[in-house]
Amino acid sequence: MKDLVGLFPYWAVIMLMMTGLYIVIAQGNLVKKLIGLGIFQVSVFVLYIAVGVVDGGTPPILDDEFAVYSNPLPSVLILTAIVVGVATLAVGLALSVRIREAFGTIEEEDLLPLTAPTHPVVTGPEAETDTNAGREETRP
Amino acid sequence: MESLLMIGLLAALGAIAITVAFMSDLLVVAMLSGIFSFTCCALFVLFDAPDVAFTEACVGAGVSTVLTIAAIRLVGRHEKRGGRRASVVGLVVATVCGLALVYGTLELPRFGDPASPASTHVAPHYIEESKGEIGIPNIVTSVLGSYRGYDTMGETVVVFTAALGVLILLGGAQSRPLGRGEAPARRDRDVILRTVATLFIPMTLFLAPYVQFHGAYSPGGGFQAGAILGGALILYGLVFGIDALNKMVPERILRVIAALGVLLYGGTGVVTMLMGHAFLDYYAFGAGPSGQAIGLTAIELGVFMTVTCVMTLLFQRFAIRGVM
Amino acid sequence: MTQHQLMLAAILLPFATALLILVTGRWQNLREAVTLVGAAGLAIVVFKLIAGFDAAAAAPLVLAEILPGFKVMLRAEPIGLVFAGVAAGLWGLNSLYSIGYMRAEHAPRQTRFYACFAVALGCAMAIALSGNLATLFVAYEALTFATYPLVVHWQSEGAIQGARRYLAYLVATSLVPFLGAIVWTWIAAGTLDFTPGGILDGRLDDGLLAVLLFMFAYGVGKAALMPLHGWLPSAMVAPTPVSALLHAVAVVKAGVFTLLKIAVYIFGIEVIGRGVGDLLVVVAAASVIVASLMAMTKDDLKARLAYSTVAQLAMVTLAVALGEPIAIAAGVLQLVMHAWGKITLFFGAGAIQLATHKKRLSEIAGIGAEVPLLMVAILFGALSVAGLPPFGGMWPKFLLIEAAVDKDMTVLVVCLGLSTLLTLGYLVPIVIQAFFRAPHDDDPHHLPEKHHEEGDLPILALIPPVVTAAGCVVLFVAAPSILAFVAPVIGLGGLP
Amino acid sequence: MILPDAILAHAAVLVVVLPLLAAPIVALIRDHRIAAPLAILIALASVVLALELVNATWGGETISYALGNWQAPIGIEYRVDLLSAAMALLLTVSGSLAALMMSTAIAPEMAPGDRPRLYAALLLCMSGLTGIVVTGDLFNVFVFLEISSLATYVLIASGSGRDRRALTAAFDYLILGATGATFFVIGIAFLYVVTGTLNMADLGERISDAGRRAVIVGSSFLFVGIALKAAMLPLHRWLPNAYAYAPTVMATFLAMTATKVSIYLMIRLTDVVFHTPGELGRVNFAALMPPVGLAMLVFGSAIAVTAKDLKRLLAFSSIANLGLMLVALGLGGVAGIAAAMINLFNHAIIKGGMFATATAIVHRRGSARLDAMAGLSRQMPVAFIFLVIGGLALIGVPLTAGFVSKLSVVRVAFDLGDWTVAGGILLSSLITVAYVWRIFEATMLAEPRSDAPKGDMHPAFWLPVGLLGAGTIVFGIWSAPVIELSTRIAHQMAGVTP
Repeated sequence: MKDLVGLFPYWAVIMLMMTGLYIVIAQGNLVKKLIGLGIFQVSVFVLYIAVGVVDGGTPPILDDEFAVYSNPLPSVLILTAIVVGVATLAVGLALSVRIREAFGTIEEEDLLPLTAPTHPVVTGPEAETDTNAGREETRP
Repeated sequence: MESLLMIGLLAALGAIAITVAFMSDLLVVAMLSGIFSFTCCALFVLFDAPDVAFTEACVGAGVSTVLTIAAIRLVGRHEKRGGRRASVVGLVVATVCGLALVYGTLELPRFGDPASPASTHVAPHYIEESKGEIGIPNIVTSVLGSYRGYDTMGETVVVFTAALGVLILLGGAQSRPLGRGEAPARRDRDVILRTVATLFIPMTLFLAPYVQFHGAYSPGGGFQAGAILGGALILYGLVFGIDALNKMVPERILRVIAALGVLLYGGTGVVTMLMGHAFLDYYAFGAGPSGQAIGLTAIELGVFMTVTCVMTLLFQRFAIRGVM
Repeated sequence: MTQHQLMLAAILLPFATALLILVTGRWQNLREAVTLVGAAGLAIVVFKLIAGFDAAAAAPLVLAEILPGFKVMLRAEPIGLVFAGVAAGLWGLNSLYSIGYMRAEHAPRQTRFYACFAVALGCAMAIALSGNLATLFVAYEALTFATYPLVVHWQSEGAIQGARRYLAYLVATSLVPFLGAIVWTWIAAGTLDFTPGGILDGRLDDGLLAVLLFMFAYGVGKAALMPLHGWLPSAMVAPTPVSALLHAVAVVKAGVFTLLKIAVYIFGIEVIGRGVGDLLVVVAAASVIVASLMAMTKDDLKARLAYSTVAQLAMVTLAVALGEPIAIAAGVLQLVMHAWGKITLFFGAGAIQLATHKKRLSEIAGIGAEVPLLMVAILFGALSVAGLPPFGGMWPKFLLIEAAVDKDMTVLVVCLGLSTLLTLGYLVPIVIQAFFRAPHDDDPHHLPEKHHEEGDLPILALIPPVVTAAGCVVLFVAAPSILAFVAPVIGLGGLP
Repeated sequence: MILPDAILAHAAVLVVVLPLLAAPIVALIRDHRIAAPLAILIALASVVLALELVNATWGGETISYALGNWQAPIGIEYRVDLLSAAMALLLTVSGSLAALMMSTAIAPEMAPGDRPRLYAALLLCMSGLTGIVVTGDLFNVFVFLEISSLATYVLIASGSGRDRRALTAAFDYLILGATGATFFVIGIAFLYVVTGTLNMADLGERISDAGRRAVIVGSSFLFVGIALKAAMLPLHRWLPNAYAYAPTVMATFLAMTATKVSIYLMIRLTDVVFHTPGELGRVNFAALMPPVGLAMLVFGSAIAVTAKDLKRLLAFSSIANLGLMLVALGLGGVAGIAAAMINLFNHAIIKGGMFATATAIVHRRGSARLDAMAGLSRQMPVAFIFLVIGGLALIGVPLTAGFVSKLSVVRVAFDLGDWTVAGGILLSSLITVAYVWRIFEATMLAEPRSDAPKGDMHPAFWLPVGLLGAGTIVFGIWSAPVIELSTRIAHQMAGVTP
């Protein structure tokens, strides 16, 4: 039983991850998907960091006062992963901006008919602006 | 006490995540995801990972949120609800994955176990030997810059690739420059904002080099410093207008420095190679910690250059684009 | 030249001819001269191959190894040389006929036509000279694809559909049962080389061998064993010289030739004879009778001839399934005799169409007076195919009946007799209709003001059928020497 | 072979770092007429380095290169065996061929100022993929996976100059790719927790003492992450659109490389991390592969029959061919891995050749729609011949590389007595005939448009199309090089000396 309590942080993090994954799959708005992806990824980061924790340890910065340090490796990996995450986000956002300009919408539901293989070829970013759903809201 | 704090933070995170799923105002969602990141930062501090917390605060909570909001300005703020089928699929997939993960955790070492394989195999080498081999107290910096310096180079390239991608997608011939006066900053109002910013930006300018060079002793390093300086420049652009930012740091300069950062990092490796050592073996610059210090300084500078410029560049690209 | 060089020459010469045809395509006369020279050259090469054949010295020639153990390998052997001789001999005649026919029809895309024709011949040579099942399969597939442009030649909607069926049947059978059977054989026997006496004896039990034999019989779709014969009537959309190629020169012949090779060199004649082929005997015999009956119902001359081919070549499958040396001898002879007889009939049908624009049996009443020489040639061809003396076609029927008698298969003897009657029944009416019936006056295609004569017929479309008809008679005399040539490999003692 | 020893010693890292560091320089060059030759030169230099690696590992040697001179598992290790070297060769050659065609192919759809950045993205994609195949460190795989993925998203999206659907195709791939990468990271986390190491070889040794459940879950998540990138059914959704709407020259590169690297990862993880040949982890993923592979084979071919666009048709055909590789992999053993590798190399050549031809056709005629290709056999006879060669190879006609591929898998299946697999593969080639024939009928038999642009392939395509087309034929007749290479790789993977 004590062991199960010791696993609780992991389970909480798994809950968070799955909420993120749910948003990615279930939400139709492209930006919302990206945000869900962010939540998914950050939760994975938490899992990594949780793995590196050592009871009674301190942050892995050497000092004569301390003898027990938490594992530095997960921190390093996650530093990398955070940057990868923001890079993906930036490219994803740029893509959704272009999609909004080319199709007039970023809702998956509205995009489906416009992107079907049978839809005639439209070139260029501003070729079609017939779907103006939500156009007014674009000016904050 | 710490456990309680942890439980509280995790609960807050859960609440935020679920709220995100059900909100349809993207601006609110973006802010919530920023808050989510910040809360995670607190958790990272609690989990003895201040470096990660630092980076997440700068990059995850800061730059990401700004970029998201900048994009929302261009794509529209309100989401359309619907898609019942997708939510069922999502629920099923998420549940299956979640249960699989829970099953997998059942045999994991418990949280904080000092005898777990992760804490006893490779990590002890870093903790015990890095003082002698690298010569700096911050083990995370040692691992990041030297032991796994190649990963970090890859990471710098990832950042550069993102900039390249955004430049291709939102730049060049396809860009639609914003007309004058359309800039998001509104000079007539926001007196408080401008005043605060005027005070704040110089402070961050001081903070960045500190974080950069003190990274060996305390949390920090090239990524964090770059993100801070980039953040300062973004703040400048937000408050004083994108034109002012462009005037201060033209895009071409940013592009060149971003590329130079990558080249500085990789070049360090090439130099060590030319000196007859392995790629990124800083001992080429001198035996013991002195050689490592030279190498680490060089690559941290490279990271700093690339991250600063790319962060600014990314914001610039989104901000400069006119709304359809 | 050594045997090896001759074998390579026999395969490469048609390909070189095809290349030259493509290059000279712009000048019609030159292009056709190239075809004829290529055909003559091939005939000479194959003749030298046959003349210089020495069973003791026939070493294999390995060209490539596609997978370890899956070799492209050539080896001359009597049955293959007989097939090569038939194909090479008929190519020249067929080319002459093509020139007459295609010019008269003002057909488009003639360069592609002649080039593909030459490529098809090259593939047929490779099939004939293949030294193992792998090589045979490679060439067999190549032949399918090389003949596709010929079948689809007119590129009308009907031609495209027909060619699609042609391709679907042949590729489907070759890629699934045929290739499957080859790989199975490969795994079971450890080799694919054609070896006298077979390679499978003792490697698989007889039940599995029977299954394998069926996979081959239906995998070789070109043999057109019923019910997988549908491609042959579909392919009738092609120009007549192509039909002649399909039926007489290369394609169907390649199919039954493959079956003969498999029987002799993969299974071994005795292995099939001890019961492995019994079920196939039934299927093949049924195929003979049913296809003959269907031929009688067809009014379109070419369709009638197509079903006739299905029936006649099922006899080769029957010969294979009997697993008797005499039967195999009958199969080899049938390959030769049917080629000459059937090509005469196709040349004739095409020539009738050229001269009178008629292609149905019911339309040709009374044209015998207009084209007497042609109709006599057709009669010769018909009698040869039916198996009457003094035409070459008599031999295989005779030997096949003898084999059936040897095996005490009385029903089969009856079947074969019946088939001869049926053949007469569906081929002779062509001649009767032409000579002894008065033309219908209400025939919309009959143009009274224009009197048809053989003079209208291009001379190049008339000579080939006459020559092949004469050939049928010559073959009656020559058959024993062909038998003597192949006798050693099939274990046939003296001549019957 | 030809390089000085000083460079040879670093070849393993140079093959990745050279294009990686050249990319920023290429991106900075303003004049695309300088950037393009530079990119080509760098790609060709990488080919030379990869050749050296193949040469050095041919006899079964393994090159270990400690980056930063920190020995594994403390530091990151590059570990090059013949499999890695051969993959690196495939990747660099594909990159070079794409680079050769690129400047001509994208000229009509992209402003000159933007082109150098696209060349840089191609170099980054190539070096990212190469980084995956030479590294011996699991987390390093993730980092280079991300480099290549980000570059890929951009390469796909740059097709929006011709068709705006390239944007949504890229976005879909981004979401799926990032999710897959995150799954991969979760998998790494579990394996790391129970073994404490990220080095694959070290992981392989320590995994036997690790908790079974964690390993199962970890390897499953790794597998799902890889399967996503490999377009394994039912995670294939991104692939058809990505190939169909990406600029054709980029589709050429992706078809030759991207999914192949995922197949590589499956083989690598089977061998190094989990050490139980034929199984991925303790879960028997190998048993999963033949049915899934067969389903992909049938499904991909069947959808390809209905496609109205050559690129989309080829994309679905790629799914089918990936299925064939998975089947071979699932059959397992030395022969199975060898057959999978034969398929991998041959398919790269065949499909690369077809996509390269499609690039030339799109460049000349502006579209690869089947109904727009009427009369191609007369108007672009050379391109038509290469389409025929590629098409026949896809069917698996003898004397083409496709026959060698198919036969090698069928042979293994027969050897193992797996009749369903053998029959399934043979039957699926019938559907292949149907879709390949649609190309031929559209290009050869349909009535040509009178207004079709004149002229055959642009000279810039001669070399890539010619090389790949010749490879399709040559490796169909003289298959010894591919088979020898694949067999050596399989032996090395299984730890058997040939």
